[in-house]
Amino acid sequence: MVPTTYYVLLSAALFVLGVLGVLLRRNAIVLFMSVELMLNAANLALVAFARERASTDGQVLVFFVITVAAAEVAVGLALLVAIFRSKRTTDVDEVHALNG
Amino acid sequence: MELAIFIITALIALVGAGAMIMSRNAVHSALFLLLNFAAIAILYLLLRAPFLFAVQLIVYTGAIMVLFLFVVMLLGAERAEDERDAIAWQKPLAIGLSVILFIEALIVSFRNGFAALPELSAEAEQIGAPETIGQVLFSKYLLPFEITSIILLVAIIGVIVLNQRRKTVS
Amino acid sequence: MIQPPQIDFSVIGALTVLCVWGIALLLIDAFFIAEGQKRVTGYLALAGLAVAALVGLPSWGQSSNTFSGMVQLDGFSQTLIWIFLLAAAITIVISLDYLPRHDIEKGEYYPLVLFATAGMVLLAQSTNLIVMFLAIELVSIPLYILAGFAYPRVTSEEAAMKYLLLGAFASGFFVYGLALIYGQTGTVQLFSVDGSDSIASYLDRATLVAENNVFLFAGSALILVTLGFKVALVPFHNWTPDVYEGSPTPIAAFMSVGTKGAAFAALLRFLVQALPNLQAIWMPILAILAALTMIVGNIGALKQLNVKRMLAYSSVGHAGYITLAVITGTTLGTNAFLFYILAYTLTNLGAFAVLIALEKQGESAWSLEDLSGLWQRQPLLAVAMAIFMLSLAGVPPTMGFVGKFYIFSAAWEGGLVWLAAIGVITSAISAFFYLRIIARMFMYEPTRAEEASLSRALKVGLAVAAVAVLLLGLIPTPIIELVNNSLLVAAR
Amino acid sequence: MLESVSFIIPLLPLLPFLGFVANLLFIRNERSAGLIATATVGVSFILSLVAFILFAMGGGSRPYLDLVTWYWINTGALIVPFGFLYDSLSSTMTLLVTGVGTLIHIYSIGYMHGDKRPVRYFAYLNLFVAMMLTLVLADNLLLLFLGWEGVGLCSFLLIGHWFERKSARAAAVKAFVVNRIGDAGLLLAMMAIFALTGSLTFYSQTHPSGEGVLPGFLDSTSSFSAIFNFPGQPMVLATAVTFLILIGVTGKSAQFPLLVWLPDAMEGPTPVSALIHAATMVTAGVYLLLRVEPLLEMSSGTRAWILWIGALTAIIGATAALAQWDIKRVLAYSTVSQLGFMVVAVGLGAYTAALFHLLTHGVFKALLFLGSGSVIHAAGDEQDMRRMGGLRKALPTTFWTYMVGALALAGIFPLAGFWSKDEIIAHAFEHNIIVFGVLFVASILTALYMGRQIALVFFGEQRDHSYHPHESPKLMTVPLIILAVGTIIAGVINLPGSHFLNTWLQPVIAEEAAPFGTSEIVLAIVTTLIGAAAFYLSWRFYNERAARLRANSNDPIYRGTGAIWEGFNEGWYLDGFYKAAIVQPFRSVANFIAQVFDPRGIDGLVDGIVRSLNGASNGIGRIQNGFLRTYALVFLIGVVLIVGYFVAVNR
Repeated sequence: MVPTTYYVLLSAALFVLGVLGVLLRRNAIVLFMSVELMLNAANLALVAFARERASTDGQVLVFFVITVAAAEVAVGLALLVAIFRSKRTTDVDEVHALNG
Repeated sequence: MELAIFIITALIALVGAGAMIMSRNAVHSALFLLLNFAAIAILYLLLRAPFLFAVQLIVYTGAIMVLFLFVVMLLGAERAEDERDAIAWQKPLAIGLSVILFIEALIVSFRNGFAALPELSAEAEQIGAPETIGQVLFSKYLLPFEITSIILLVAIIGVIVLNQRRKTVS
Repeated sequence: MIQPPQIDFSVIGALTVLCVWGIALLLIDAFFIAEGQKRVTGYLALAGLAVAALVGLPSWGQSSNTFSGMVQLDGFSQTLIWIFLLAAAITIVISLDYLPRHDIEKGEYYPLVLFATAGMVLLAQSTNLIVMFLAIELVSIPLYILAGFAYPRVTSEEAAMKYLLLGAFASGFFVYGLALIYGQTGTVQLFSVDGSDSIASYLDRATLVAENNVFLFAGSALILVTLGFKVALVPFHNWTPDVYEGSPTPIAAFMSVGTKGAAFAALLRFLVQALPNLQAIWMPILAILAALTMIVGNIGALKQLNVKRMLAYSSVGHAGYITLAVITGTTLGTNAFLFYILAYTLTNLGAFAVLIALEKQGESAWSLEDLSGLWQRQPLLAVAMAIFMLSLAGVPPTMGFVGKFYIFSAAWEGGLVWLAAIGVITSAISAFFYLRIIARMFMYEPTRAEEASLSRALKVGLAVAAVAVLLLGLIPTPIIELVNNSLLVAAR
Repeated sequence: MLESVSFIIPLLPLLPFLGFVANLLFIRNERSAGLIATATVGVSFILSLVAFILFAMGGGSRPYLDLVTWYWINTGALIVPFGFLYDSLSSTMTLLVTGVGTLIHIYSIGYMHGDKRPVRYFAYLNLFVAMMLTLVLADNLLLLFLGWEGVGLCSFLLIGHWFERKSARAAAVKAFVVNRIGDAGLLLAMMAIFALTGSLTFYSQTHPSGEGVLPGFLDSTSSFSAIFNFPGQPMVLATAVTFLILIGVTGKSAQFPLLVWLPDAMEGPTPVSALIHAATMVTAGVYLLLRVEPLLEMSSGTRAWILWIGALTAIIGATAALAQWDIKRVLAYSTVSQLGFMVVAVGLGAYTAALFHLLTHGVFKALLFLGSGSVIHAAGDEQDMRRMGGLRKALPTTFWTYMVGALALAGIFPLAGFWSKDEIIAHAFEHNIIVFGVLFVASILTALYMGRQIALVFFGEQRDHSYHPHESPKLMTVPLIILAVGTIIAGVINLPGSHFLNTWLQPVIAEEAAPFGTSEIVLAIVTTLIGAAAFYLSWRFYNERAARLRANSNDPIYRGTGAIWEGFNEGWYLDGFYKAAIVQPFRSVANFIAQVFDPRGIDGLVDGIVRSLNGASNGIGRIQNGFLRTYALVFLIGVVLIVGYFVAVNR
């Protein structure tokens, strides 16, 4: 069997890539994708741990996380569409009227 | 054998993720992310989570990614990002910090060790079966389950509210 | 077959009422309440809040849990529930005028406030990390939407987007932390009364510094990070000023007290119920964060000429003070925490309400200039605002002073003398920018001539809040007795 | 006696407070505002007199009376009554506050006639008296702190009363902020006392449960003494606590280094200066020191600090007063100096002398301020002494009463100031010869600047004819006369040999009566003679040269002293020092922190680094802040640090 730590390492790598995406990309939609990547990475770790412990709990937790992710994406994309309508852009860098 | 599958799938996942954050075109990003999600779904199978495998494919690749693509197309946001980065100084810092974060993850992992797992008993193989999950979901995790329904409801209202605007002159 | 769990509805009474009433209100609003009559929805929402407050009365003083111990009702959470319901009620009252005046009146507003309140209630009660996660989302998602409610003001959308993206980013860390903790301990339950698996019981067994606890440590760090984001601890604070400024003012007020209080409650539960054995480890780092938060919040507020932003920075500073109470981990600290949350809720909502009273049709009134000579224009508003500012600055005999004294004493008693000293000193500095507002109101000639007329509801609400801040500062004993009885069921 | 009518004690602060509420809510015209304000304080004065007499008649049956109206805070661990302590110390203070307060209220009716906002003025003044009475009557530190902050707030509001002047607003804010710095010290002291003893009440009283006692931290049996007298405990705790209290005192009583706000506070109306910035509020610090005298007795370290801070303040104030042109600023610095005298007395352990001087100073300094108000009134709101002169003819009553006050301040026999100041100097002579020297010089300077002021204001010819001086109305002169009479006779309360005050205070401050022997008599004669001589010489010197003074001319001694005179004029440059040493660095630190933690700052910082590294600034330029991604970056810094910390500790 593949050791759990391998999965954790993989999930950590994916998680960090997600973080990097949030920090580097300017397209709000891609930013969202990066957040989804982070959540998926965490899910992978959860499932791996569930396998290690031979317990269902971890998998159920993943189920909840996926649901919440879907909800967040729905609201987020709706907001993006709204912003696009008024500002004609999906570039997060162009939205910085609030500062100081 | 399992290790080989793991390595190949992991590489696909990593490549998908890396290409997702690097590609200039949002549509490409979405497709690479799709690749990544599919790879993760396969890993779920390896990890004895058939139910999650299905959910991952249906919800993520089926619904969420379609939503992403839909919005990208709708907004015409697939065009490449402007080359000029207003806060370009942030890039090296961001990469540096991410590397540190990953090093921390490495430290954590190595300190935890790489003990191989014992094979699961036949009974334990059932941890990810839809039936088992359903049982746990509706008994122990009933409250969280109900809360997710409220969250989804709120999200639906949100989508409507945010985009149903009265025609007011600004 | 599936065994339906035993459910004790008295534990989740308020939560149930809020969710059910929220859903019902959505339907009522959609089918029975005409455009332009949406105020009625607001009143109905108020009624729901009242019912939610009442259902808590019979079980006051008991502590019990349900859903496999995932939610806990104890004096601590019940007190907080009442505070959140009060905050939501005040928010709705100040929204009644605000929404039509800015032409953003929509019926969904009020149910969304109810859902967010339900999330706060759940957050204060949750003794399980996954419930905590869902509760955070249940608080946040309605607030993301509400923050973006003030269309066509573009800054409102900007606020919503910043809040949403950063909130989702923070959630990612929470989930990863949850995964790591699950990996280490096999459970996400903070503690359990019946002796089943929990993080606390794991820590009781584990050798604390053994290498194999590294997942738990890293996971706890990530959870702290996310909760720190929600309560706006430095360096996770910089969304606060932007989001508060951009959001509709009642929502900014609601976030500044409700989200903060609920997330602090979760933080307190996580630290005191799940990780009491690690106090020696989390105390120093949180103490540093608290110190930074007090310093950055108060110094950041110094240069703000925009009152709304000033209040945002001030809320960062106050998060630092509250952290002080949280990390002492003592009963005195918990009591001080509850008292302070109530004091801060009344005071801050009041201050925001004054800003709302000054806003006219589609206009903001957030600059210091707008407050000039308020005493001549609206004596009631000026006096109320002065009381709120004095309370925020911690001048006796306001509630803010009693709360601060309570917290600093708890910190001093808990051995955090240097932190108490920083708290007292930053609080002395804070006098400068709170006083500046008082000086503006009483020592300048008015620059604005015409006035927005105040509705009766707003007037009464303001007067009540101001009198309460003053009176409960002079006679705080009933509140103190309430919080003294609000025992937090501790891990052991 | 007093026990049976003890309800009048809470009435003392309550009446002015009701006056405040009435004025705030219901009164809209000047006349009734003044009447109500004066009436409430006046009745309060009569009641204090009654209480005082009853208390004195009660004799030694009880050393103090503690009246709890309700329990302010009752957490089980911390019990703070909203209670009033009436003992010989607070009874004396009450008389001063209400007595002088009443006179100043009467005077204000005349002085503030025609003011733009008289109702506000009287409301604030009433609130001030209520807060001051709360301060002196509080039976615990927390309630005292309520009054302490309250008087600060009223002072802020009253200094800024004429807010059309920008300087008035600035002075108001400055006073409050400087006071808050001191208050932080007092707050910390309270926390320390609570943490150490579990109590904030001064003396033990009945426990709220009705059984047992609520300990007081000043009781000789309190756990505080136990802690501090713990064998081998080197007084560190006592020194720390009392030093924190001292910080509070330096703020409120305008001691070095926090004295800078008091001269600026003269922007307020003159009666305010008389009441708040001379007679009552600024003496609160001295009162507090007297109140916690048992604690001070435990720490010789803090007493030394008190001694030297007081001495330094006395000399700074006296020299600065010498070099002012503004009639009120002379008096303000003089107040600083005299407060220094009182603080020195506390440092010497001469508590009775400190209170004695506090009382007499309260009377004659109020007199002087009110007199200066009368002068300013007569001179068409002119405050520059260079443009006065010869006013004794037009203002006979003001002149004579002012003369009495000035001579009392200069310490001339047999006026009140002579007795009280002499007692402090005698103590200094006995205990610390250097401090004695400082005080001696300061008291000579006192005579000099008062002689100078009298000469410049009242003698010679009127140098500026843009105004026509006239004597003030009766409402203003009568208080002056009463205060002048008080100044003449107030010395009797603690004449050497009789020691009435000393005996009166015995229950609170068990202190040996001041020695009274030949050497003291000689010292008294010497100081009064030198003081009188200095006063006369200064008067003559300035009287001769006053005629040549013009609006912008320098002081006659300027040529000889130059920079020193400038230094005195600027109050030893303390303000400039603060600006350079604290405000500016603080501002830069604040900016720096704001920049580091605010997105633009990271830009700036990194921007700077990048620039200095490769000199390639193209593409970066001036960058706007508000970037979401930068927030995420800062967030990540936090994550990396906190996770790093947690991983690091787990080994």
